[in-house]
Amino acid sequence: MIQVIDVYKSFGQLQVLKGVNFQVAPREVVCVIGPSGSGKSTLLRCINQLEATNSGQVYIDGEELTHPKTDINQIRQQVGMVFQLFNLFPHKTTLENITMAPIKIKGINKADAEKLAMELLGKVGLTDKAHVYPGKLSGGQKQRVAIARALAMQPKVMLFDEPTSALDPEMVGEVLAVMKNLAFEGMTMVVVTHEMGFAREVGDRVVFMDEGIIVEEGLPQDIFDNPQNPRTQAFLSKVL
Amino acid sequence: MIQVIDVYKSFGQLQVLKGVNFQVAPREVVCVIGPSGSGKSTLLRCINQLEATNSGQVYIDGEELTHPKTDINQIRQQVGMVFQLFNLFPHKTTLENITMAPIKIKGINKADAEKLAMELLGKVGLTDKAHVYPGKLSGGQKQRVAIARALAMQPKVMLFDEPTSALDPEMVGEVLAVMKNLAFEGMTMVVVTHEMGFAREVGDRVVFMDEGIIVEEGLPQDIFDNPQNPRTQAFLSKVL
Amino acid sequence: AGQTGDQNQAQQQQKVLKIGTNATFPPFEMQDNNEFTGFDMDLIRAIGEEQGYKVEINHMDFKALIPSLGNNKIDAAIAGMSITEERLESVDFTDAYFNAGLIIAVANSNESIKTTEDLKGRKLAAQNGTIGAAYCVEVKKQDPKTETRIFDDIGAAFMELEKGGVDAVVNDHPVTAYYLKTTTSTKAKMVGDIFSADDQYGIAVKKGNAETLDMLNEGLNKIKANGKYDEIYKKWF
Amino acid sequence: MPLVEIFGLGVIDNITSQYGYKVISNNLVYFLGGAGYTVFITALSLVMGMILGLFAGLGKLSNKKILCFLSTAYIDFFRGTPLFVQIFLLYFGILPLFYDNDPVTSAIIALGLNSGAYIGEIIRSGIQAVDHGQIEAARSLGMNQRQAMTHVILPQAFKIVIPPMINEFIALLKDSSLLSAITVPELMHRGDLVFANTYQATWVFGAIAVIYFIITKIISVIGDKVERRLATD
Amino acid sequence: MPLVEIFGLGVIDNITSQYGYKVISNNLVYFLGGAGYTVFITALSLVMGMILGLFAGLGKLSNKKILCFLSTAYIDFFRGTPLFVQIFLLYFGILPLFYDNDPVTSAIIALGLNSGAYIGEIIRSGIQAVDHGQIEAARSLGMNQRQAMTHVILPQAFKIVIPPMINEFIALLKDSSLLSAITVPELMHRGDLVFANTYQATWVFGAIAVIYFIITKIISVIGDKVERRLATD
Ligand SMILES: Nc1ncnc2c1ncn2[C@@H]1O[C@H](COP(=O)(O)OP(=O)(O)OP(=O)(O)O)[C@@H](O)[C@H]1O
Ligand SMILES: Nc1ncnc2c1ncn2[C@@H]1O[C@H](COP(=O)(O)OP(=O)(O)OP(=O)(O)O)[C@@H](O)[C@H]1O
Ligand SMILES: [Mg+2]
Ligand SMILES: [Mg+2]
Repeated sequence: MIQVIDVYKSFGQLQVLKGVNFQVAPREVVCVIGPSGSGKSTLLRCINQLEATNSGQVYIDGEELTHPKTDINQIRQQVGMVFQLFNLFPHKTTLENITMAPIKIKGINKADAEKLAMELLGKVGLTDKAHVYPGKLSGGQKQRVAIARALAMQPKVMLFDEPTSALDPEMVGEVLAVMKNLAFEGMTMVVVTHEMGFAREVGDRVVFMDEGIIVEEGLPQDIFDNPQNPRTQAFLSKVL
Repeated sequence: MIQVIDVYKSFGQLQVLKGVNFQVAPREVVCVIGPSGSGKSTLLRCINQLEATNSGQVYIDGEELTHPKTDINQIRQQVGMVFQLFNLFPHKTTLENITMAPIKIKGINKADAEKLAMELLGKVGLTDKAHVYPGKLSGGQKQRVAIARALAMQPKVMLFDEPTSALDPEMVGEVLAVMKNLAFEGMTMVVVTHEMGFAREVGDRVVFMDEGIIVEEGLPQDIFDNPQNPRTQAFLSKVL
Repeated sequence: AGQTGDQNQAQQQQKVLKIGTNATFPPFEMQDNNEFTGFDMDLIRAIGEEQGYKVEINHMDFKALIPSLGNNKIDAAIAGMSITEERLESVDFTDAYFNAGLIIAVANSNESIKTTEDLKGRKLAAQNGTIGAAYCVEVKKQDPKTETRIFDDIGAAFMELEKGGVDAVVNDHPVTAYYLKTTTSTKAKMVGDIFSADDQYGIAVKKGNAETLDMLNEGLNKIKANGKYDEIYKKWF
Repeated sequence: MPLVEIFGLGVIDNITSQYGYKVISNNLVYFLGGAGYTVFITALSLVMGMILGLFAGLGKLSNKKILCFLSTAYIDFFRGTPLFVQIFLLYFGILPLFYDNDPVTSAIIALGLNSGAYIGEIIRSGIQAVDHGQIEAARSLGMNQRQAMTHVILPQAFKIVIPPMINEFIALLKDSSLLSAITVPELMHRGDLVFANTYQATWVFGAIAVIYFIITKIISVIGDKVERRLATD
Repeated sequence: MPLVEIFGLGVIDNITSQYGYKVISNNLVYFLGGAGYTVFITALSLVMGMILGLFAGLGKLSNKKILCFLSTAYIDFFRGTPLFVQIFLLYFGILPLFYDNDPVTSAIIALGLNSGAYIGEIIRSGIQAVDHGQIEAARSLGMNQRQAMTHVILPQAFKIVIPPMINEFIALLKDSSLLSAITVPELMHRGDLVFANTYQATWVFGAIAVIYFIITKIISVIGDKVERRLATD
């Protein structure tokens, strides 16, 4: 589904990704963990080309995103992304947040878009908040709307960048529950997270990044209970 | 040490504290938990009168802070406070952050203030960062400097408002370690926190707040393992 | 309906003479009840009438008059403009239509300035672009201790005199006289004789615009000959 | 405050204050008519400035080098020279090349071009003030640059831009007093004329100041209301 | 661009361009001297404006009602009326009550008072832009309001305030051209004088525009440098 081949990325002098290789199979849930600044967000942003790569290739469903002729906007429609700080559109209601892209980009008519949006709101448990502006929602509610917004484009892959780390603790659970559901329904997902419980329970595979490379990857129980690399061990000892 | 008697506080129409009663004995470590918006920060800020109370009294070491004649600046020197977002002074080095208040307020000479500051930096493990600006520190390092800054006024009480919730997970440990040390040295502390492990291990008492009142308080093991009030139970079930 | 059509036609056939002025120079040009009045205004209207033109007057900043001639926004400018050699490099002037001459104005209490000689080393005010201003600069050349303040309008120069900021205002005699006459409570007076009688006003046209220049000169001669000029002169002075 | 000054000055004018008072009362309607011109011209210029400013602001942020350069040059020139000189050069130099220009349309064009430069900067910084996460979210949904701009960034920049835009309106209104030079019959022009014929500087300019002050005050009060209303959604 | 305009206008002026050129070259030193006055007066006014602005800005934030009212009134009045009117009223009306005022000191006072109002707003919003957590941290250490202000808030507001302050400097520099009306020998006044003797409007005012543009450009380049240097610590 996703293939990341030997990707390099630097910001000015700072080398952030130093040759990352990485595959995700259809319906697979991959959790990416690692210390702050290790390049997790950058990797995710390279996958949907929000950040242009310096070298290397990224394929999604066989199409090369890094090819100059690729219509990147077309492909991004198939890749949903959920951000740490939600990034809901504050000037639009919940419903409008969800229907905007389908209407404006896909040209779906408003009624159909709203029908789909209400279904998705049902899925994330927020049907009653359809006509509320984001400013009135709690953090957990915002993130659930953000997930619904991404799903409204009916993506093949979902990318999550620390979707719960800006949330108050009592709201983490509600967002993780939505994500777990999504995984069980068979969505292909890449999740950067610090929620080790979620990674262990829901992840098919865990990837540990440090200093711009993938240091270790494997089944959750292998990584958590029996990390091989000393850097992985050091990180997990601080976090668990 | 601290007595909070029947404190009410509202912001405009919004009643945030609705009659809070609360004591802290010398050398006691009290952890305050509760859902977002329940008034935990407001309570802490009323204790050192960063927020004026509407009614009720606050005493520290027998002095009534809520009395109009009290020199509040005098008393605040004896009450250290640590914020969620660190609030270091970005235009000053680490050392200057720590020495500023002792020099400017207490009139201590610079050399003595710096000697004390270096001791405190040693205590929080950051001697090598003395001449660095906050912008160059990691979150965990910033918070440790903030603790040292508060300690430099040699307070009798320390108030912590979610000191680790803005930190990357691998940095939480280093800050909690410093706090734990402080507790063992006998500092009187009030800690608003979502780190239940810390509350259980270090707290002498846990206070659960919800909707502007103290719903339940007791020994950590009692609260965590055997909460009496249904609201406490609901909250803990989400968070633990 | 036919009648109004004829009228329109008649108006269109009458040639229009677009005149620019700066109506801040009484009694030559000023504004009264939203009408432009003054010696210059009456004069140019009389010339226009004589020569079969409908005169259209536009007030503008003094600075704007010459560029307005330059790009034909106006056909001629009449604004108490003194004819000087330097200016003749940029515009053409008609024959002189008024011989102004300068006069000194001082505060009522001032007894020390009586003649032009007494101006040296004093603080002097004048209006920019007038012969008075040129004279002040000349005095300053003779005695560098002299201070000159050249204002955009003559009104400001008189106010400077009244507030005691300068010792004297050097200005065209008719303008100063008119000022002292109309503002009865003023603290100022005229001293000495009229001097620099070679200060002559002309009507400016775009350099090289001989057609308009000749037409204006012709009109000026006609009204001087038929007594119209004297009539206007008497009305204002 | 202005009243006190007028009073203080009336004494200095050394003229019976009755005369000054009469000058003002005789000319009040005339002045208010001038104020009408002032507001009318300023408002039209502002509209033109907004359109130009939108292009200039977007141009300065564009990654097309040439657009960015042109926008920057435009903004720099009009912000870097005195408005009076711009009015003068446009009225006499540039505009006559294009049409038989009259004072009022020239005034609107000159003030429009000038305010366009300032509004360009306002819009640029308004756009940059919108959280970067917003454009990322829009792009990640598959919107192209233009769609993200029109549906997500500009509507949010709009709110941010309201207060500096009101300031610009007020600044422009006051700056329109410079149009006096090219015979636009606005408030200051009429003040100049009345002053020149009455020598009542304090009364005339005092009254003019009061009128400007009232207009600017009205604009800023309305501006505050608009701002508050927008803030609530 | 200005050169092109001068050229374009030179043609329209219908004057041999040689004469215009001679006027400029003969007066260039005189103009540059005027530019010296312009910069000098603007700089002194800015210093005065900063002092006044600091008081007005702090005053507007003060919880003493009277201070707040006075500061607001001062700021509103000077921002709400055209500078030209202020210059005129101060020069002829107010200042003569206090001393035998001359054009240059009056100019500095007038521009200083005017820029003080603008700088007051800049400082107020600069102070409000400092993160509220900073004052809380300072107060929680036991600093009183004044200590928190001087040691914590103002040093940080200072940086925030630099870019709008540079804009104000440039605006003030251009506005100083209005001082021509009270015979301050600055750039615009000298332009006016040379123009009145030669009637070479386009050449004279074109040259003046170029000189203003160069000065403002220099200030904004220096400003950018200062800003960048401060940003690095
Ligand atoms: N747009 C950018 N410009 C410059 N540097 C950047 C940019 N984005 C990220 N970086 C730098 O790249 C490095 C990796 O950043 P990245 O956000 O990928 O880390 P991360 O693993 O997601 O960390 P975190 O857990 O804190 O989110 C960091 O040092 C960061 O400062
Ligand atoms: N300065 C203020 N003005 C108005 N409302 C405020 C202010 N400070 C806090 N509040 C409101 O008071 C309520 C309680 O806030 P408080 O910060 O004490 O909650 P909390 O328990 O600390 O929550 P959290 O866990 O999110 O920090 C919230 O609804 C908040 O919006
Ligand atoms: Mg990240
Ligand atoms: Mg809180």
